[in-house]
Amino acid sequence: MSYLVKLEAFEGPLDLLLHLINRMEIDIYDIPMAELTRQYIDHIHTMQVLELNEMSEYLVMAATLLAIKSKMLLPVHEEEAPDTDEFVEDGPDPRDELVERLIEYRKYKEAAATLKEYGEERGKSFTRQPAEPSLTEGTAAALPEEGLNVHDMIAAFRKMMERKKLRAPLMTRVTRQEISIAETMEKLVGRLGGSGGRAVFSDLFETGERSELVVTFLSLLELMKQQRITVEQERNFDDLTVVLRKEVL
Amino acid sequence: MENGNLLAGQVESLLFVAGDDGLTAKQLSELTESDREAVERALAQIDEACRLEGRGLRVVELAGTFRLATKPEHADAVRRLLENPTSQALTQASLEVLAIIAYRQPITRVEVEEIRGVKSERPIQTLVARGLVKEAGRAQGTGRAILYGTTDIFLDYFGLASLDDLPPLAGRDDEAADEELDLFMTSFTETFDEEGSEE
Amino acid sequence: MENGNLLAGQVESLLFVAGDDGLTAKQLSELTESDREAVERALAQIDEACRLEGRGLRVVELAGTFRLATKPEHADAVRRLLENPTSQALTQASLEVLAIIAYRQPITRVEVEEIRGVKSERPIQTLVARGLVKEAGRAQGTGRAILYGTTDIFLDYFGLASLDDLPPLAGRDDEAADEELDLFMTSFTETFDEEGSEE
Repeated sequence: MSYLVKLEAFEGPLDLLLHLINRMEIDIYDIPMAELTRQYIDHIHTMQVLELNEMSEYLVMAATLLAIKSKMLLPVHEEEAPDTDEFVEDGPDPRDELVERLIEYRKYKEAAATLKEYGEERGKSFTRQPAEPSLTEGTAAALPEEGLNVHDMIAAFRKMMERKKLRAPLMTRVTRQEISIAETMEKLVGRLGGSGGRAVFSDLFETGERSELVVTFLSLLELMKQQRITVEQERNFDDLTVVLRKEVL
Repeated sequence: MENGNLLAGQVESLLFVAGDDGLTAKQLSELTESDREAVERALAQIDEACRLEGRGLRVVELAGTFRLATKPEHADAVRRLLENPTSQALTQASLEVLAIIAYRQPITRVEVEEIRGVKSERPIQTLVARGLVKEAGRAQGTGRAILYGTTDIFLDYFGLASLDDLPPLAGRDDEAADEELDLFMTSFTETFDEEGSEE
Repeated sequence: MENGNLLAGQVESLLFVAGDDGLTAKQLSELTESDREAVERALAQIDEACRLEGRGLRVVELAGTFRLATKPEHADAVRRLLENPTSQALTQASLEVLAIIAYRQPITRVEVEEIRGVKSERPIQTLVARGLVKEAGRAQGTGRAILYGTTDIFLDYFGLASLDDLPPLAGRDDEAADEELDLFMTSFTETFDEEGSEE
């Protein structure tokens, strides 16, 4: 479990590299590639649990590190006919591009931290919803002919949700409507029976409210435990199908 | 009293945020963790300060709750704001109702009002008059309330090919929901494991 | 000036009614039928008066509009009032993506991913769903990838009057580095356009 927690602390290969560079206390402009590559690869070895998709990004970076490391091991070619002056151009440092990327990424990572602080400070000030125009006489709500889009609508909805939080009863514990698991289990069995013994998992959640979601989910787990239902899935990430076991019908 | 000023500031903040709902002296006292008398002194202090000509607000007490309201002498300016058709404030109610109907259709007026927490008859009328919303049948059960749904004009107005094109609403809660579910799963698996081991 | 006080009162009333929609100086000037300078003096006067300890409010400029808001020092009391006070925190991934979009807008998803070195589709979706980020046109060239930019909600969320208020990006980049970066970005985009055209 511990490495899982560690994993979530990184936002990708660049983040991991910055972490290692920081920990190794090395100059980002003069990275000891062999050591960094070793530590990086060590680290991703403990990350085997990652989704393949995410893992591939770490692996591509590992390959890049190895490529840079090997380029640096190659002897520098003497330029032929160095007629200009005695200094031989070494060519670009193979690390340059990586360093650029790291610095670029670090810039935004730091900006993200600053923004977070701004957000926290802003979060200490509260405004209020605009006064309800319906409270004043004779002001019918009118929609402008143009200039509104779906996002305005969603923004309105979001504002309302904020306001709803505000209007929630004060100082009284909201008594959550208890939906019993036993009841829900029977309801689910009934529903499955009514639809030929099968139903798509996600269809079993009716309102999408969190309490309903949790209770339905618990009930399904309990039904599985009691072996009254089974769950099928054709392929990874397909919708689950919940199947009522024949003997229960 | 130094504390008196701090308390008055807190009370003004609270009244401001509470808006039309207002707050009782008891609620204010709980929220500020101060005694009732101090709260009442703070209310009087705010009211007094509001009397200055440079202020636009006043404290009103209605049915035992205190709230901030605009001064009557500024009614003209306020009316201009509320009547101004380009003002966002005017469209807010209609947009809210429209969003609810769009995502939850078919839905009754009462259900819309439950979600919004305020009467919504007029916004619905406006939306119907505008052709953005239409009757979409009747609800089952007693009363057989009218169900509302969106129209093709709605899709056209918002440039949607179909209702499937509505952007997902859930987004905002996703992250918290995920976290909550994770917590829940952790405690659940523990319970489950314990139960399992008893067998 | 006597009128100044009256105007300040009107402006405070209007800001109160407008709530989190806020009002621009221009709107305030129209609504109060006063000139712009007078409105700005009134705003300053209100803000000044709000500094007293006995007051709970202040004037803030967010996303180009002026609003009344509670003082940060009363946050605790106000949070006790709000049922669900801690507004959903953004994840580190979302914050990073948001920072990149804020400073580099308009920018495509692929460019964001290039900077972060990881897929960023989900954080972008979350940010769009939360209204912090919106589509801001299409990139030129093959694919015509969506360009993303920040919204007024973004400015509000981080307490910014405008994008000019974004804190300067840290970093040693002088102009030379910028140029280098541009070159670097150009070659990237080229690579990507090639990749993109395969899709």
